[in-house]
Amino acid sequence: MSGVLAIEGFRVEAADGTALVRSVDAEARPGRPLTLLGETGSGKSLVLAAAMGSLAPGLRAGGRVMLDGTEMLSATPSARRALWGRRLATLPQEPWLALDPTMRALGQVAEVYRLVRGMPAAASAEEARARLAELGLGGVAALYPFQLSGGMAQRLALAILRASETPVLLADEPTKGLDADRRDEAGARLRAEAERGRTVVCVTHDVAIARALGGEVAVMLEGRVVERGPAARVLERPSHTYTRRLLEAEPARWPELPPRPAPCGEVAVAAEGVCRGFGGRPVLCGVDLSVRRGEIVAVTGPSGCGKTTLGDVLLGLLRPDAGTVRRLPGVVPWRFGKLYQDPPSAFAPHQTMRQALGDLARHHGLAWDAIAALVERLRLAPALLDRRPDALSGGELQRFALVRVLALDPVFLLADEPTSRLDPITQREVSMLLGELAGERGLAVLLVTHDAALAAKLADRTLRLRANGTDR
Amino acid sequence: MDRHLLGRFLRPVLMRLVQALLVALIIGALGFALMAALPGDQAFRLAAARYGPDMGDAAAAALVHRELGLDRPLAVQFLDWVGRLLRFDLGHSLVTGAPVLEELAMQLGYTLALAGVALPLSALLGLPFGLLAGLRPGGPVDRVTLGLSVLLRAVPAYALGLLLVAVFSIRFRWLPPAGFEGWREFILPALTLALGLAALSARVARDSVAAVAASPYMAFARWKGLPERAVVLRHGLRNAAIPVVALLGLQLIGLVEGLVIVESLFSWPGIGHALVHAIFARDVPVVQGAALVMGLIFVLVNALVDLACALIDPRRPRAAA
Amino acid sequence: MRVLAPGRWLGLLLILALAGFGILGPWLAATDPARQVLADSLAPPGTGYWLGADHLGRSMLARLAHATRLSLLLAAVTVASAAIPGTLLGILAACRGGWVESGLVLLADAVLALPGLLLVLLLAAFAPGDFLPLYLGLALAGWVEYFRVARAMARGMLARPHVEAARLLGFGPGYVLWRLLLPGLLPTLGVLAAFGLGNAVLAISTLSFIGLGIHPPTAELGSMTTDLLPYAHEAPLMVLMPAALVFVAVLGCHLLAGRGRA
Amino acid sequence: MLRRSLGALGAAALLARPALGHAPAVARRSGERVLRVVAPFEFAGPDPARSGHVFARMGVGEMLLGADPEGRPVPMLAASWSGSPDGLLHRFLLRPGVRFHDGSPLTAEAAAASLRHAHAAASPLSRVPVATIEAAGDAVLIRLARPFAPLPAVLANYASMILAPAAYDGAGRVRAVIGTGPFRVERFSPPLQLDVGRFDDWWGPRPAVGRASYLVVSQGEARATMAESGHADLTMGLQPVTLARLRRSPRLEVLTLPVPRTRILKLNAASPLFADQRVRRALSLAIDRHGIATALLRNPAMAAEQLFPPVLQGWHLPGPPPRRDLETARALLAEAGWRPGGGGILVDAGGRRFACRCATYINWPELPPIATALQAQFRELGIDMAVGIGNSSDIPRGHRDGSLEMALMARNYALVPDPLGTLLQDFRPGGGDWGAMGWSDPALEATLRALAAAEGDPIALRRQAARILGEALPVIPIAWSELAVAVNRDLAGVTVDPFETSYRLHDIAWAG
Repeated sequence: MSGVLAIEGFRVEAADGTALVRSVDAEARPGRPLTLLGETGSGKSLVLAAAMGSLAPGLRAGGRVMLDGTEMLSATPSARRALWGRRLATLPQEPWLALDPTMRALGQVAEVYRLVRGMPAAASAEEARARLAELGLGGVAALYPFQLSGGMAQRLALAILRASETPVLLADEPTKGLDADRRDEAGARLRAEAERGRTVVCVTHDVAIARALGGEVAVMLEGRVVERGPAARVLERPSHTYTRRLLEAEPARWPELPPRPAPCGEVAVAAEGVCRGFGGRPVLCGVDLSVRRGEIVAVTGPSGCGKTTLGDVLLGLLRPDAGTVRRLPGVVPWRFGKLYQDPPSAFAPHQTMRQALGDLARHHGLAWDAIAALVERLRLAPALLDRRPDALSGGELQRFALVRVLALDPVFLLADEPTSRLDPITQREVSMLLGELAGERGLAVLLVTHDAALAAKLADRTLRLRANGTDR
Repeated sequence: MDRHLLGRFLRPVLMRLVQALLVALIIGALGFALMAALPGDQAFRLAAARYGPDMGDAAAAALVHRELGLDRPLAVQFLDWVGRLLRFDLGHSLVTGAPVLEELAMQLGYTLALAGVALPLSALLGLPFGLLAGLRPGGPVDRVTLGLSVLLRAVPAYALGLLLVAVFSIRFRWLPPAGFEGWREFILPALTLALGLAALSARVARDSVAAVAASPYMAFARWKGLPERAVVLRHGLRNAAIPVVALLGLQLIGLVEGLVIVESLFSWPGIGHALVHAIFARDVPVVQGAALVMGLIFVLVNALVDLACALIDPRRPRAAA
Repeated sequence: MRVLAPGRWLGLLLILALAGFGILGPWLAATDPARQVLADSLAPPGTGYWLGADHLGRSMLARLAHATRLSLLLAAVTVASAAIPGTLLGILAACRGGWVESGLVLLADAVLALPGLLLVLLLAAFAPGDFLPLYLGLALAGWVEYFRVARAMARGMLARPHVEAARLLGFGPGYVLWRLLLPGLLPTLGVLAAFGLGNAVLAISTLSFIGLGIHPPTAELGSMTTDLLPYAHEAPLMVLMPAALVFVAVLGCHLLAGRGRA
Repeated sequence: MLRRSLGALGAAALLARPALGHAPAVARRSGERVLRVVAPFEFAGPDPARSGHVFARMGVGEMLLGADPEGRPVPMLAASWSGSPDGLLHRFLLRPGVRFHDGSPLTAEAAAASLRHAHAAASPLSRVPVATIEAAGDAVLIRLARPFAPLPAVLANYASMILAPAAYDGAGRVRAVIGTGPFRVERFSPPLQLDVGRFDDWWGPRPAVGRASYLVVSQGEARATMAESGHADLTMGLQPVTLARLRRSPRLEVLTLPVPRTRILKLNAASPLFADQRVRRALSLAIDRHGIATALLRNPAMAAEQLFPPVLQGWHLPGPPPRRDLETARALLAEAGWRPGGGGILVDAGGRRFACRCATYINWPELPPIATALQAQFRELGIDMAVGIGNSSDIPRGHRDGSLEMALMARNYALVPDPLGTLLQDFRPGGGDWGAMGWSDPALEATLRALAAAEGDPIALRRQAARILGEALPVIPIAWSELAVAVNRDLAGVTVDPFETSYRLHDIAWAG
């Protein structure tokens, strides 16, 4: 079983002549996976599409993409199609969208045996069951995709690809849309595929995946490969500045934050024995917590353990079923603020930032100058004020969200996964800012996050919630 | 598993059942209240409808009044009607004297026959265009169907019917402009109805096909190595059918409204025509009976559409909840 | 400002043209739409009448212009009376929840259980030929759509972080309603209303055509078609004119609504 | 009362073409051409009082007597008849050997029972002062409470149809049309279709046409198109505008016949507006009858300045064609105290505007346009007349409660072939629902009474009545009517009955 994918001098131009990818060279072979690492727009997905032979019709490609001697760029569509499912297969982005919503899990695996590999129905089902069991999906064979979690859907997609046993496996952003605690699993799964002797090519922005996968890494920036080499070397001793910045954006690699004065202020919020359930199901049970001004407390734990619920209870957005919540007395409610996980959804889509902040200033009788100063402090260009949320990046929006909260001189800030939807470099910037501001303004911050490394870096202390909603 | 299935099929049926009761109650109350409040003495109108204008005079009205007990208090008349309704007795037409149920059954036959021709015809006209347009969004077929559908939906149904009559009956004399005897009489009313419905179904089919064709699961099915035939048959058709079947429920409103107009235009002896007539004549039992039957069929077909959707779309109950 | 797609511009243009015709037409015709000269029965266009004269020798131009104005006005009033309460009730239901919402949803479901036309027919029978029942029927059958859309969207928006954020920032319900919910709802409701306007024009003329809408001698596009139908062979153009105006009005509204709605 | 379950309704719904209820279904003989009659008149249930017009016209049911083209009674089921000298006892001797469609013989008892049903229903017979109806051997005896000359004409009305005893249920309701005519009901689907087939045991000569259908098409334009395209063999109630076109069709023959139906304006003479005879005359003079007849009825000869058309010989008065005279009308109104006021509308001494509302209805499609024309014509005099198009029943109701001011209607003076039957209703003291309102005239009453009792010279009396009505104008005549029928040239032997009692299908044969 061969399975060598060689890319030489590959380039893509848009119909108007704009260069999207300029001269990419890379190679993947069995046992030596290839990771294309880069941010959205770096052209890495185009490389994958070219390898698959599914480049959009308007694009002009040049160079060579060879799969075991077949030139994919010049091959006829039907010739390329004949390779799908036999020589190469792709693990789609967001597999839960790529599974047929109206077909049970088993059928989606079994049809590969039946229709691609020509096995009889009973044997196909048998094999499919075995593949599901291998990936720990034995119990969900009769379920539909909508009944599966994101991680399960990805494993189901992998089971389908295992069924086709292609020598080459392409993976497009395998961690997109997955919770942080599922990302490591995805990397491990891909590595397992590579260890089974398949040629794995992975496109990602996630350094952790590249590290987990090993093999060769090509770092892409603006359509170019800026650095290429064995994963161990590139990820440990990057030579290109961009690679370095990428790596430094990982929370574990952040430099030490400037020291904050020890939290001395009064307790901004405190919870004692707080319980809260939804629809009869307890989510939080007997949690005690207090956050002082100037202190950052992180809450971590697996999905569904009640991290956000705890924050909302502290803010007063939810009423606890039992226990008590105390907030700093004599402080108006709007000085307890919140930062959201998905920055675009935290702004009214039809308002520009100037309108939103202007309304805030008017409502609370604040001077516009104070807000303008904050905008500047958070390193936001004044021109951005006249944009609507859909014209701003996640990082910019999150900083505007900070402006909005800080304008009201908060004592407490619930930061609910404030950086999980941001790209690594922005994530770092926003996190640093948060750290600085907590010290600067005597702000009590409750940081809700999946990311233990981030929590360790940023927080003064960490509360780990267990899956059953207790803090013990 | 069983609970899931029960939830999928039983709950929508139960909800529709409640809706059916609601319909009966509303139509009973509304119809009666409206009819009771109508201007003009009911007996006079009935006399005119029964005996024609020439014989519809005060003496005839007095006769009608006595015969039907219209001098009883309204509340008594209404309770009487509700009581009979609960025994599934819709009473007798005040105009013809025939049992309402019997008359409605006959008219319903005609209406269902017309709808039975018009609906498949609209599918035949609309779906292929929608399919072709959806496979090449933005292509020439798509643009032409979009244009035709927008134009067609702006033509009032009566004008469309008149236009068809002008062309097929008057200009070319191929088809009769009225009547309901044989298959030739079906064509123009059914076509009038079907064209209006096809304009809508072509768009829905187009959007559905385009969405499915561009969906990641169709791409994934191809990447799996499935032959194109299997991709379309196993993954495309069923998913594309979901909105189209759901549209049937929506089509039904258009169908009911279209039926009233087309039946009036072509003098088709269906339930819509009967309803319009009964309103003119203040034939309370027929108005209520016809509205009730139309409302209940509306609910029934919606329930069938629900079931069909639940059959082809496993996500249905969750989406509805 | 977001720019309208070309198709929607065309729709707006058509509606404005019709409105202009409705306003300027009577002035152009310079005659009363009820004034008749029996000797000029079915006079062809040109001969002293811009668009000819109908069977009673009345100016078609004057009548068409009056009918167009009537149709557009009545449709607009109907749509407004359906859209405004429907939207407000939808928002109320979404905000309040509880029995208020359950009650309103039940009411809406009850209205939806009947095809809208049935309701309009029953009400139109109240006083055939009058504006009021037609208006009431269309508005009563129409509010549900706005209610459902407004409620669903408002629920979605209320669950979105930006509304929660506004509350946390100290904004009151008034701000949430006027500055967050309504501007967010408006584009969708505008599409709905443009579509509804077209359908109201259609419904008014259709009901008048079958004799359950506005009665002659009031000039109305549907009943003008009925009136002139017997003369279709002698003056086909005149039968066509009112129907064509309905077509243009509905086309304009549908185009303005855009292809966002199936 | 039948109890049925909704289940039965559902089952019936599944049958696209359910069989109908009232007549025994007869297997359809295929191959034979069906004579298709297309008409605008809908029909209701099987009761002759409601739908008898269709059964009589299609030759299903027959009456004791018929009428000749002049409206004189002729034998039908009664072979002969005689009356006592005091005009109170009438004897109708039945035609022997007549059978009903169910095979039962026509007996005097059955005929008397049918007439008693008709007398109890809303029918012209119910307005006759009948004392008893009974069978005596082969004859039916009708005893009257007082003389009533138009009795034979009333018996020729469709509501006086003779049906078999089996046609009635226990409560006396008609449940099936079992008549004696040349055709029997094959399929009865009210309100739009009736199929009939030849009745082989009819007493007359065997009809040439084996099968016929009656189809209601309410749109005049659609009827004309069906005639043109050959989808209708006999098309009734053609609208004036379509006539010229149909006459050009090589496939059709168009027959027109004046019929005694007059479009009249009913005035509430009890209202202060119309109490003055000068006002009524002014209104009459203001009407452009010629214009209306030409533009809307397409026949200037239909312009009517008197109630009775020439076809009603003896009632019609010779005279000059009608003329519009606004000058005289204005002068008459001025004499009556109406002066021009604000907005060009007349006002009386008390400052009351001359504004009224005219009710009309759509059963006759020409009425709303005529009303609209009148509205404009009266406006020229300074009269503000609103038009209300509603149900025909608004007129008798408005008459009864006195709320009616003015009504435009079409009145058939040959509902029973003798106009006297109708006039006695319409112009009785205090007025009639479809005649005068708030107006009476002793001279007219005496004249009509004498006619009913068959006293004096009928010709002179009729003219006398017509003259009184023409001068006092309790109702203002506007236009007469003609019946227009399009006949497919495949048919031979078609004749038109001006009283519309029968289409005479039994006389028709397929040509060639």
